[in-house]
Amino acid sequence: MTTAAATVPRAEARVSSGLWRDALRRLLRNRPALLGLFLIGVFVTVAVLAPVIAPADPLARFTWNPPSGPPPGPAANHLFGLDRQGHDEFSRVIFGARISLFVGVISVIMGLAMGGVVGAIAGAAGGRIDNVLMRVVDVLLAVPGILLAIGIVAWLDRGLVQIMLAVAATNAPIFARLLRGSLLAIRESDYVLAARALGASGPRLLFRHMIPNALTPMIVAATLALATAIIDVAGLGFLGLGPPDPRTAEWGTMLTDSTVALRSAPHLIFFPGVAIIISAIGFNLLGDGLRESLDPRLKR
Amino acid sequence: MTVEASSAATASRPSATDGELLRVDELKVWFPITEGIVIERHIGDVRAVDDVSFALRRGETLGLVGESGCGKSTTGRAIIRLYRPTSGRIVFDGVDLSSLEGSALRRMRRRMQMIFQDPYASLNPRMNVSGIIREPLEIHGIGNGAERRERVRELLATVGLNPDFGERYPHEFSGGQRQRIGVARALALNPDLIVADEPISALDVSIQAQIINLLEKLQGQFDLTYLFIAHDLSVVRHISDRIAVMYLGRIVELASSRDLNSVPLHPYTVALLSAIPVPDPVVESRRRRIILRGDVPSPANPPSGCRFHTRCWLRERLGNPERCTTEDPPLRPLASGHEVACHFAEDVADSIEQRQATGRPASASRAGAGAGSAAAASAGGSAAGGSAAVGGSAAGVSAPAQASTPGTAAPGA
Amino acid sequence: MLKYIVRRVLAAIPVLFGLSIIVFSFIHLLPGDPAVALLGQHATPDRVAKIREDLGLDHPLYVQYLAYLGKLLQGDLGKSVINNRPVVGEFAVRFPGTVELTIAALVFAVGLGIPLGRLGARHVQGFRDGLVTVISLVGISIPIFVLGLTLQFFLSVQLKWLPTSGRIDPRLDFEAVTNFMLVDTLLAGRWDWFVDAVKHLILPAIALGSIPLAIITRITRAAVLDVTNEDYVRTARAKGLNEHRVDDRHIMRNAWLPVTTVIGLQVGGLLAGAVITESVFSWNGVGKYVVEAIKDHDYFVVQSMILIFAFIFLVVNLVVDVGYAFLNPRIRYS
Amino acid sequence: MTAPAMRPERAGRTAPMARRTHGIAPAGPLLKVEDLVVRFSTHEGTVHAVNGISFELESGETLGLVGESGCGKSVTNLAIMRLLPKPAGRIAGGRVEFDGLDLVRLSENEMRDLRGKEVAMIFQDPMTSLNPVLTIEEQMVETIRAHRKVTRAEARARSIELLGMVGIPKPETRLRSHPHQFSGGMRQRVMIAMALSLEPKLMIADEPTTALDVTIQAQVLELLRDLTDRLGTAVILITHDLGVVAGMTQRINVMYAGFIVETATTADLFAQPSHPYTVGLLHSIPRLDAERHEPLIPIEGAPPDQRRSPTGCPFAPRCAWRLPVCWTDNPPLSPIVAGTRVVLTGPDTTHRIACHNPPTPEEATAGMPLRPGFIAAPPPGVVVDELAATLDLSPAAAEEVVIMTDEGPVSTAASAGGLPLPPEDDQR
Repeated sequence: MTTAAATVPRAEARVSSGLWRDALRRLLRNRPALLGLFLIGVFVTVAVLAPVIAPADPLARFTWNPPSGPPPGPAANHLFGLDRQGHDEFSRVIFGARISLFVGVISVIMGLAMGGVVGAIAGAAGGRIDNVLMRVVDVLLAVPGILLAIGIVAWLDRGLVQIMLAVAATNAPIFARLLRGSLLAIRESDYVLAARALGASGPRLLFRHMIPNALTPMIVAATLALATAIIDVAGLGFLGLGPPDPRTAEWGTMLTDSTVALRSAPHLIFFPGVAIIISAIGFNLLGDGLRESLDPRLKR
Repeated sequence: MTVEASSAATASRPSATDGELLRVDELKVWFPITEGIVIERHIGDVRAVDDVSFALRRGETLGLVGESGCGKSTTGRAIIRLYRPTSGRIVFDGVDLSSLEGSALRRMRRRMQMIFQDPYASLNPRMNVSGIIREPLEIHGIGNGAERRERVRELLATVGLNPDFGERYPHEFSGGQRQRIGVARALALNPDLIVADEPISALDVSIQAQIINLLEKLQGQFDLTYLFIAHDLSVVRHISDRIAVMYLGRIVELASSRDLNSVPLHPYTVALLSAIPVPDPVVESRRRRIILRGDVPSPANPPSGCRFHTRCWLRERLGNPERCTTEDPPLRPLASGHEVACHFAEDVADSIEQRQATGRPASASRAGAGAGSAAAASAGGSAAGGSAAVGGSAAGVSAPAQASTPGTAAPGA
Repeated sequence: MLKYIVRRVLAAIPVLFGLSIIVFSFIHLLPGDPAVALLGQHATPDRVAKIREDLGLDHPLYVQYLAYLGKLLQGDLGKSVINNRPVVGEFAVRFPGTVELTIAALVFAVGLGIPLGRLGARHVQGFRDGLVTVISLVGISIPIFVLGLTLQFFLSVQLKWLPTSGRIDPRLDFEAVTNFMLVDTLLAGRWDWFVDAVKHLILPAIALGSIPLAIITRITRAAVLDVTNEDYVRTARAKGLNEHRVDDRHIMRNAWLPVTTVIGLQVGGLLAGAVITESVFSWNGVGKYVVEAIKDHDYFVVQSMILIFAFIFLVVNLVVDVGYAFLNPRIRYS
Repeated sequence: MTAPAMRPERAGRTAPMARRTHGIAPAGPLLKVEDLVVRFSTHEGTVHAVNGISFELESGETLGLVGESGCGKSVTNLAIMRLLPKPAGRIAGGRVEFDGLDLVRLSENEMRDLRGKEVAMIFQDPMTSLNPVLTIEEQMVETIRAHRKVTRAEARARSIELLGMVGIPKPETRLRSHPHQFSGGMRQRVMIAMALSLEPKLMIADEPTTALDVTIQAQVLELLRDLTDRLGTAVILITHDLGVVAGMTQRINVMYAGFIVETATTADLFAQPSHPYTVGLLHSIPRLDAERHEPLIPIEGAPPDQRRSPTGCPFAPRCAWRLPVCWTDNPPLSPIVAGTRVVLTGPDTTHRIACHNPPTPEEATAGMPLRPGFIAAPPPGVVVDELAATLDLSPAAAEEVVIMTDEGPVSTAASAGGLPLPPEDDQR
C-alpha cells in the first residue's frame, strides 16, 4: 500500500483551491451523492411548496361508496387514494414532508448545538472536565436511541417541540462524542502545536485551528443524522407519540392504524412508507458521498 | 525545589555571559503515568528529559542528536514551552521561561520559533499559505492588513517560494515546499532563536539539501540562533557548531562539531558514529562497526548508575566495573569545550574503537584503494587483531543482539 | 485480563448511578405535581395522598432519591399505577419474548451481514459490491415499521406463508415454563408447535434485524478493506500462504475487532427497535409493554423499563468489550 | 562491520557464477528482468511507475536498488513477487525470469509456491508487517507449513532454531509472544527469520532499516548480511540511503522516475558516479567523513509527475547538465565507455548510465558543470533570454533563486501562467 501511495501523485495542477472547494468538486463527481442530492431536492421542494403542489387540503374530507366499505385506493381524482377519514392521501403525503423536514432539520440542529457545545468543551479542555462530561454522555448513550426519545415524549407529553427535543437528545451525545474525539486528536497535531508555539490564544486555537478541522466528520454525521431523525420522528408518530392532533398529516402517524388497513387498504401503508424511505435514502446517500469527498483517503 | 528562588536571582541579574542567548539548567520533563478510572493514581513517570543543561550562544547552531526516545524533541518543545518543565530553568536572554504564563510567555514567544518535522502535519490544511504565514503577525498584532500582505510576500520570496502562491493551500505543495512554508512562518516575527525539530527527516534525500542550505542561508541573513534537533549525526554535524548527544533523557557528550566527530569520548557517541553508514565503499570497508546490543531501555524505568551501562561496550571491556551501575556519571569537561558523562571517558580517547568509528585509519590498515579483497583482508585482519574485545566475548548465543561478530563470522565461513 | 474486566465493570458503575438519577428525575421531576401527573386529573384525593407518601414527595429531593435508590438496590422497581401489579413480575413474564426476538434478529443480522460485507470487500467496486452497498443503504433507510408492515402485507396477507402477528397460535394450549416460545414448545414435546413458533418469529426478526444487518454489512466491508491494505497481509501473501488462509487468519482475525464492537453497539439498537417491532407484530414482549404503559401514562413502568434496557445494554457492551479484549492481544496482555 | 572480512568470500562465490553467465552453462542468471513495465490506475490517471527496466541477478549476489520515494524501486519488487496492490497496479509488459520460470506468466498457484520458499521479502516497517493478533509462533509455523510437509512440532522446532539464529533471546518463550511485545529491531529480526525459514534463493529487502534507529539499523544490517552470506541467498536491497548500499551490496541500480539511470558495481559507482542524478544524490547528503562545511549541492525541483507518459530524459527538468536533446530523447542505458562489451552481473559488470551529457569525473567531484559558459538547456520553445530574465538556472546560484526553486524552472516557463508542476509526494 505504501508503495502505491508513494507513486500516486497528489493533486492536479489547477487554480488554487481550498479543501472545501476540492471536496465540492469531488462531491459533484460522485454519482450516488448526486442522486442523494436530487432526492433531497425533491423532498425539500415538495415540503416547501406543499400548498401549491397538493391538490387538496390535507384535512378536507371526501366520501366514498359504499361508506361502510374500505377507503378507495389510487384513482384519477385521488392519486394515492383516500384514508379512512376520507382525507386525500396524496395531499397528506405531500404535507407530511413539511413536518418531517421541519422537525428533522430543527432537531438535528438542536442536537448539533447541544452535542457540539459539550463536545467542544470536553475536547478543548481535556482532563477532568472532559472526564466528567463524557460520563454524562455515556449515561445518555446507554439508553438506546428511540427509547430515550420515547421516554422524553412520555415525560414532557406529546407535541412537536417535545418531539424535536426528544430526537435532538438522542443525537446530541453522539455528536458530542464525535466532536470531542476529533478535537482531542487535533489538539495533539503538529499544526496546533505550531500555533501554540506562535503564542496563539486558547480561543484562537479552538476556532481557527481545531474546530475547522473537526467539522468534516460532524457534517457527515449531521447529514446521516437527518435520515435517522426522519425515521425516528415517523417512529414516534407510528407509536402514537406524534403531533397531539391525530389528524395532522405526519408520515408516521398516518401509518398508526394501518395494521388494520393491511388487508383492505394497503395504499395507506405504501405511500407514506415510500416517502419516508426515499427521503432517508436521500440523506444517507448524501452523507456517504460527503464522507468520501471530505476525506479522500477513504476513497477506494 | 529551589527553582523559584534561583529564578528570581537570575531575573535580577543582567545578562550574565556575553552573547549567551539561552541557558537550560537541570531541565527535567517528566510525563506522569496514571492508572484508574474515576480516581487517577500516579504510578510512575516517563522521564523523557531528566536533568539536561546546556547553553546557546547568540548566532550559533547547537545540534541535539540522539535516537528515538532519547528526549531530544521533548527538550526542544520544553524550551519553546509547548511542555511545562517538571523542574529546572530555561533562561532566555536573561528571563526564566520555565514558569512564565499568559501574556508574558506570549511576548517571549515572539523571539523564539519552531520548525516541525512533518511538513504534512504541521500546516493547518484549512488555511491558505498566506493565512498560515500571516498568523504570527496577527497573533502579536504586528502591522495592518497591507503591511502583513507585503510581509507575507517578502517571506515567501525569502524562503524561495513564489510570492504569488499565497492563496494556495498546503495540500497543493510538495513536502519540500511545505517545509519552506513552515520556515517562513517561523521567520515571520524575526525571532532570535529557532528550534528546528527534525526539519528534514521526513523529506526525500534530494530535497533535504535544499532545506539545509536554506536554513544555513537564513542564519547568516537574519543572525539566527538554531537548536537543531535530529537523529542523523551526519546532518547535525554538517549544520552545527556544537553538538550535544543525548541518550535516555540525558546529555552524554557535548563538544564542538569537529571534536565530536574526530575524538568522540563517550562510548555511546563512538557507537553512534560507527553505526552511521558512509556512502563510500572504500571508507565502509575500512571502518569498523560497533554493534550495540539490545534496545534502548524504557525511560519510565531507566537503568541505575550510568544509563548507558546496559549496552556499553567499554564497560564490558573494562570488566564491568561496579561504578557504572551504581554511580551516575556527571557531565564533566575533559578538554576545552568538550564535556562527557562517562566515568571512563579517558579510556575511550585514542582507543581502536574511536579510531575505527571515525574512519581514521588504525595504525597499519590504510590499504589500497577499491573494495577489493586486498583491502578487505587487511582491514579484516586489523579488526580481528585490534578489537576483539568489542565482540569477542559475545560470539553468538550468549549475546544475541550481537548475532554476528565480524572477526569470527567470516573466517569461520 | 482479569484486571481489565474488573476495570471495565468498575467503569460501568458511575454510568449506572447517572442513569438512576435520570430515571429518578423522570418521575420526581415530572412537570407540575408528579402525583397528579401520575394519576391523572380525576384521581381521588386520598389516592393522590397515598402516592405522595409512597414517593415521599414531601421530603427534600435528595432524600427522595436515596429512598428510590434504596428500593432499586433491593430489586424493587415499583408497581404499575394502572393495575397495581409489580413491574418486576410483568417484566419477568414478558422479557423472554423480547430476548427471543432480539437474539433472532441478531442472528439474522450477523449471519447475513458478515458474509455480505466480505462479499462486497472481495469484489470491491464490482457488481456484487454495488449490490451489497445498495442492500445496506436500503436497510439503513427503511424504518422497522415500514418494513414490518410491508413484510406482513406480502408474506402474510397476500401469500399467507407466515402468520401476521403474535408469538404463537393463540389456540394452542400449553404451559408457559420459561416464556421462551421456542423452548416451551419443545418442552411440551410438540414439534409442530415449535415450527409454529418459529414461523411467528421470522418476520419480526427480519424487520428488527434489517438496520443492524445494514450496519454490520457496511462495517464488515470497510474493516475487511482496511485490513486488506495492511502491511501484514502483504507479508502473508509474500510468505506464499494461500488466499483462503490469508483471508481467514490474516484478514478476518483482524477485521473481527471493529466488527465485534459494532455488533455490541447494535444490541442497544435492537432493544430500542424491539419497542417498535413488538408493536407492529403484536409481539408480547417488554417493548409492547412499554408502549402500552406510555399510552396509559403508567410512568413507573416506563421509568423502570428504561432503566432495565440501559442496564442490559451496559452489560452487553461490557461482554463485548471483554470479547474484544480477548480477540485483541494488545489489550489482553496490558 | 564484516564488510572486509566478508568480501573475499562473496568474491569467491560470485566469480564462478559470472563465468557461468558467459560460458556455455545452460543455466542463466537467477533473476532476469526484461523491459518490465508497471502501471497504476488511479482516479487521477495512469501512473507510469516502472518504465521498461532490465537487470539481472546471479545466485548469491547482493544488488542495491537506490532511489527516492516514487522512483519505482519498491514497485519493481512487488511486481517481481506479483504482489502489486490490486486492482490498481498491473504489470503492463516485460518478462521476469526467475530460475528459468517466467513469473509474469506463472499461474497464481505456481507463483504462491514460489513466494516465501524461493523468493522471500521483508518490508520497511517491522511494526506493521507482522500480524498483530497472531503469535510469532503461529506466523512462523504457518510459513514453514505452507511449503513443507512437516508437523506442527517440527515447524515449531525449526522456528525456535531460526529465532535463535537471528539473535532473539529465549526463543522458546518468545515464540508465544505477540508482535507488540517486541521492539522494532526485534520484530525486524523476526521478519528476517521468517523470510529465511525456507532458505530462499532470493531475498528482497525493501527499506529494511528505514524505520529503525541507527544503532538498531547497524544490528539488523549486520545480521542480514551475515545470514544471507551464510545461506548463499541472493539479495535485492531497496533503500534510499547510499551509505547502506555502499557497505552492503556488490552492485547497484540507481532508479529515477521508473527508469534505471545508472548501474555499476558498488565500487565503480562510488568511485566514478556518472549520471547527474547519482552525482546529485551524493552531493545532497552531508558525509560523516567529509571536511566540515563542504557545501551541499541540492538537486533542484521535485521528481516528475509520473502520470504523464515520459518524454525525453526524466531527469532533464532538474538536471544541470542537460542539453537540448535531453528534453526530447530519453537516453538508453549504455556503457560509460562507448563500445565496451556489456557484462550484466558479477564483479566485471559494465558501468552503464542513461545520459546524453554525463558529467566528467571532475564535474562529478565538484557536483556541478565546470565547462565555461555551459548553461543547462532551456525547455524547447523557450527563448534563453526570456528564461534567464526570470530565473537564474545555474546550480551554484540556486540558493539565491527567489522564484520557485522547488518547482523546477521548467514548469514555470512551460506554463507561462506560472503554474507549477503538480506537487509530488516527496515524503518518505
